[in-house]
Amino acid sequence: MPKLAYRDALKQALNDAMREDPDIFLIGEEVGRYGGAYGVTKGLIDEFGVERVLDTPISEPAIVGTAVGAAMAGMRPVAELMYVDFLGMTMDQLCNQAAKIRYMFGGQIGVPMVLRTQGGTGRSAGAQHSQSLEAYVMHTPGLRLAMPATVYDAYHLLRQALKQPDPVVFIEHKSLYAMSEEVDLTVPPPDWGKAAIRRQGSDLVIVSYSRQVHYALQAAEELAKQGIEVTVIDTRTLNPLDFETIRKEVEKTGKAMVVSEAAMTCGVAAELAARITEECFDFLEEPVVRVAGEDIPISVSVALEKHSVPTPERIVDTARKMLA
Amino acid sequence: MPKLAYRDALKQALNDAMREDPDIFLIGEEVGRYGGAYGVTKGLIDEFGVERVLDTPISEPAIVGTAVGAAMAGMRPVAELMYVDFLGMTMDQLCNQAAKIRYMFGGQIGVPMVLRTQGGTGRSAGAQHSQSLEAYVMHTPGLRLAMPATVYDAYHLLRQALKQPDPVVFIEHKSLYAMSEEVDLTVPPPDWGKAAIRRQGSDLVIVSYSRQVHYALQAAEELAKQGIEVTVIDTRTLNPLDFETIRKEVEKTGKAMVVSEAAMTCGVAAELAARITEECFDFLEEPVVRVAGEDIPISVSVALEKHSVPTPERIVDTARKMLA
Amino acid sequence: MNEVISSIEPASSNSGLLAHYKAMRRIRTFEDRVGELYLRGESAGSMLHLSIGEESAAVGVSAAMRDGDTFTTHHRGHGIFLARGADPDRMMSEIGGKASGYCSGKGGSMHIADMTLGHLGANAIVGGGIPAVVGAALVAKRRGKGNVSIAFFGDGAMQQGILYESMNMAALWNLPAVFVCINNQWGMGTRIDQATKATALHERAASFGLNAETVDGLDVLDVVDAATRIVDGARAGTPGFLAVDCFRFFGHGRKDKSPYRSEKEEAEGRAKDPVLHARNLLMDQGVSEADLNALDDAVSAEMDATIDFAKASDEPDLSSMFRDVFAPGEPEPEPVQARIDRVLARE
Amino acid sequence: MNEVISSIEPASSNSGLLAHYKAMRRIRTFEDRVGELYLRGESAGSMLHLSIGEESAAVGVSAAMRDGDTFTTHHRGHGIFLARGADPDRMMSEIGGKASGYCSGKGGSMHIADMTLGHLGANAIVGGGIPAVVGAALVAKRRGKGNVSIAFFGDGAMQQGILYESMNMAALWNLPAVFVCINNQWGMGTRIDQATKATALHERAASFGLNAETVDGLDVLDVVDAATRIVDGARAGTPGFLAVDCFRFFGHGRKDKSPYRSEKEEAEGRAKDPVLHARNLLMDQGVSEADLNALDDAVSAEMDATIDFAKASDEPDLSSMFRDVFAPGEPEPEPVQARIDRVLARE
Ligand SMILES: Cc1ncc(C[n+]2csc(CCOP(=O)(O)OP(=O)(O)O)c2C)c(N)n1
Ligand SMILES: Cc1ncc(C[n+]2csc(CCOP(=O)(O)OP(=O)(O)O)c2C)c(N)n1
Ligand SMILES: [Mg+2]
Ligand SMILES: [Mg+2]
Repeated sequence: MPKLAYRDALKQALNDAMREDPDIFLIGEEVGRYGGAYGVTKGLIDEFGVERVLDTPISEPAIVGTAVGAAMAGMRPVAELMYVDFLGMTMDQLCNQAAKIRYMFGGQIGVPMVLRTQGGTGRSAGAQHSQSLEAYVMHTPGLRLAMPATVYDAYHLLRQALKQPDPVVFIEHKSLYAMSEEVDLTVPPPDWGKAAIRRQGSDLVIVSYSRQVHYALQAAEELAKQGIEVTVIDTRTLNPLDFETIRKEVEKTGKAMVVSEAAMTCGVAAELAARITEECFDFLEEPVVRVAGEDIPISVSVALEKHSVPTPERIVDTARKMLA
Repeated sequence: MPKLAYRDALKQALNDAMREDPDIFLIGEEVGRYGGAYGVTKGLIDEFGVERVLDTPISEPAIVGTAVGAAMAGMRPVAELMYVDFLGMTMDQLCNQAAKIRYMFGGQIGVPMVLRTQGGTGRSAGAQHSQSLEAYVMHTPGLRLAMPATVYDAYHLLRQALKQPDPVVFIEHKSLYAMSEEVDLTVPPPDWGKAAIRRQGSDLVIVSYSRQVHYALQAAEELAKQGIEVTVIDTRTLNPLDFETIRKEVEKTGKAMVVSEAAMTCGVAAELAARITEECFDFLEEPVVRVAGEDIPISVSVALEKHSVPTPERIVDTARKMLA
Repeated sequence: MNEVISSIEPASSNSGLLAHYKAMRRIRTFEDRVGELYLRGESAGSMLHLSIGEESAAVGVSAAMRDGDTFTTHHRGHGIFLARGADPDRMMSEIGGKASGYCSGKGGSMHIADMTLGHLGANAIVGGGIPAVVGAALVAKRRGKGNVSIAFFGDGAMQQGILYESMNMAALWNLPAVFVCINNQWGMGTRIDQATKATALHERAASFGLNAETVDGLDVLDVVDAATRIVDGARAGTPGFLAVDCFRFFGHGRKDKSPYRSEKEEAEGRAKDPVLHARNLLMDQGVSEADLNALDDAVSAEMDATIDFAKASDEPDLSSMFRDVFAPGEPEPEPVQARIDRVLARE
Repeated sequence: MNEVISSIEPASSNSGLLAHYKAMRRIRTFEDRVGELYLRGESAGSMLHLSIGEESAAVGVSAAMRDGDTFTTHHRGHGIFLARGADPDRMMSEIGGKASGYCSGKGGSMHIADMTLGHLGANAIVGGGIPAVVGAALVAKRRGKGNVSIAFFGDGAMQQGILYESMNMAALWNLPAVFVCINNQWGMGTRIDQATKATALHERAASFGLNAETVDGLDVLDVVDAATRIVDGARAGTPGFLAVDCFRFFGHGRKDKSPYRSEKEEAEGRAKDPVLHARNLLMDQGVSEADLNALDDAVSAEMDATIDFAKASDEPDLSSMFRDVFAPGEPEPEPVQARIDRVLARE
């Protein structure tokens, strides 16, 4: 099977979708001539021209607002926010406009746009370029949220996002762009909103998404050597959230850990832990444990950055304590 | 004892603090001549002049950014955001700048500013003027968060916020401004960050804050008539969070409900429920139940608005089911 | 005369003054009625912003628009929507938070919209609706039907940064976008010269490369002329900006008594009445007062009926609460009550 | 000559060209060294933006500043900080993410700051540091010591709305604030004329009521003159804007090869070298090449030492990770590990 990089799978998805749907266009900073800060859109401007790949000024609020208007007017914009850290400049257009328009207007119209961005640590990019802000999005009614962990999902979740009738925030992980996997994109994808069980075990369930899924799988390998078998669930999307899959697995093992790179307090791990607890309470032998990002900004120092978010070692250590 | 309105207690706090500390100044839209959209700052411009009560253009991002710069330069700004719903325009300045400056700069300097704003439902103000966005703030490392429920706290929490070395987001509730209580402001306040036990019971603990504390107390009254005694905890601040008080009470009853007006998913209720569960797991006879806002935008329709957030009736009903 | 009275078609740039007068009168009367409804506490929403005094901006710019053009408005947009042909009954019931309203009672005065008329939505965020017209103009340009997209906003929004980002993009891409600032001199209690040193508003837009003008809103025909220049320029590929000078007759909200304005300023401001001005011009042109009274009465009757319609309409059904968060066919968000019941009914 | 060589005091507006030359040379050489450190993979941070080609902006504006003035910079701010008197050792070690750096290794190149020199901070958010100078200028005006606050940013930031909000407030309140746009013609792979139709950048600022000029950065003395006019105007209560035209010699980041620029443009751009230009002027004025070489060598030695200093410095201790989230004395955030252990050790 051919090897494909996460970065290239995303480009492939945009390429295929744009060929299928003439109303799809890209709009963002450096998405054209430069090819994207992380090279995801490289070459697409040659393929589709400046009419469908719009390089913009550095005006995040207006970029998102322009996408909202274009979506209402009948096209399907893919706006790119170079770093999810810039979300703070755009949250009025994203959360007060895009997310609420269908509802406020009584269902007259939707906003079928995709906001592509990337987050997470791993490049020593500092406090304003390394955050995991998915909780802001997950907390906002009206927004869909997808966070692919695999090359296959990078392609298929983006293709599916580009068919959604409502705004989708699509958050890639900067440390996964270079990851290559042998992948057959022709295998039909699971339905939009379905979680994936990446590994099946009997002792403990780990629920995660994005880059941390790989850390969980690395930890699972190590734990297996020590005789501990864990199930690893990749939620793939956080809205919709496939809770049924989580429930089934947790009810089997009675033990659950949630792993997220976002700051722990009021983060995605809090929601997953609260939800698992309220829905699976009688099955739980242990409290759901949150292995999440620290409640601190991310340092540019490589050493500090590494320890600001979950590591495979911490996942292993925590699992062993849970099963001690 | 004299009766005082929540709105006037806030004004009193600003007035007293400004007299004590010449470096405190107010900056925001309509805080001066108009006296504030909800009348909180009425008259302060006459008392302190245009030098210390700055009416601004409608430029939320720059208002918060100006406060950040003034705080770094040695003064203590109280910036006002007319509605917490406008946070989305200011989150870069609040979350990437104010919240991270001390850390990014290695502790060289802090940002001792207060961002006063108000949120919540109750005025049929629609989807963009009725939100409860405290979770965005609570999730952001580096920010303090206070949400007063009582007239006494409106005064004392604001006074304490104005003594903090770090940025404090101070969220009032639009439906509490007119609330009057008999209050003796000369009673010394509990330490900053301490929760208050508003009612002591033996059957169930309700943890809440802001307006929902009153709904919880109304519910407690009704429940008492039905022979159910509940403890009502008002966290008063969400950062710092006084978890020890919550722990002690929950361990006594083994049952806990969290009540928050914010949307349920990834909201403050999720954090409180997750935290209580992980810290008090062995004491819990029931899952912690979340009575929170619906995951929908708020309608202008009075009928729909009322049912978009917790009501005393729902709290009563839920408590009865928990104790059935 | 009669067909003018009966027609509620939007006036076009070559409609006569009489048609413009009627369009303005309908706005004035609608706002009077909704103001009464509000003062009687019968409208939903704690906020109601009337466009009385700004009728020439709504009607004058609307006259330069055509079918297929789109627009966004602000929190004071009733007049523009009416000028574009809105059904006042459904407006009134929406403002009343009733199910028969344009947005099924979910939006209200500040979130009213109608895709069939190109109304991409009012907005409760000052400046919030501005960038959407850049996107709509982008699409209009693609579709090649010669349509424009117009953002209406107040002088206060001139201090929102997103306006400059939006104008810059529109200029950069030669989009058929127009930015109309209805300068009623006030933003809540802040007079324009208390919000900026640069009160020649169009100069800012010009510095970004737009066709930019300021026009006095007293005479609706002047607004029609200026708007036609600016809008036609946008259709030809150069985005435009138009500031229409007028006066906010009432307070910021209907209950605001504007204590921050002097008697003198109030008097001078209200003297600049575009509706009265048009009426007088018509009489100078020989239209009889009787005819004008008849027209006014017909409009009053039409608008009185909107109140009855709104009152007779139902509140939205609670079952509609979880609808429209996502598209039809998508699962609705789970109600908190359902979650609680499932959690507690688990045994 | 020697005292000029040995001094690292910021050059003032009446320092001679030699002092300005030395200040620019120090920036050029520092950037060369940090670029090498980065290319060898020894600097922290995946991003490094060099100000080579922009030295006259940093030195020229700095010359118009005085003690007590404050400033914010952007992601390409090394030069400005050096011009204001930064210790290159502590800069280099901060960029290397070392504990001995200005920000204890937490900030790096894009978040370097030094309150003792009035540096309110570099910023990784384009435009993010602009409004802070409005606040700092507000305080400077209160304190009445005649100080100004200056925001340095690039041409790309001209398209960020917050700049216009900030300039408007500064003008409205007559603040001693200055907005300096270092127009190196490019924002990543976007040339200024691909980001806006309005390339006469100062006209936008003028339309908001600021004193506004554009100056060619080739000759540092021209920049000194223009900056002195603008900064002195701000001290007198009229905020100013200055665009300094220059060229970004390297890629956006040090590793970017700028494939989007033509050979011709690269060559023409690099021909506008303010350091070389000053050097030639000095020789025309009779300064011997030998003296200039001696000065250059002294600067090289100084900057070589910064690399050794950075290398010899330690990584920050992990114990510093939870420090500085809140003020000293406040409880630090609970580490996730501690929470987990407490939760699991409960029995
Ligand atoms: C982003 C934002 N800031 C502040 C407000 C509160 N507000 C509503 S209307 C208004 C004044 C707007 O003035 P202007 O733009 O001139 O419109 P006008 O009311 O005069 O029609 C303000 C400050 C808001 N709704 N949105
Ligand atoms: C808000 C924001 N948007 C985008 C970026 C990514 N980015 C970093 S630098 C840059 C170009 C800035 O150009 P300019 O302002 O001219 O500064 P220069 O790099 O030329 O010094 C961009 C787009 C960012 N850091 N912050
Ligand atoms: Mg106005
Ligand atoms: Mg540049």
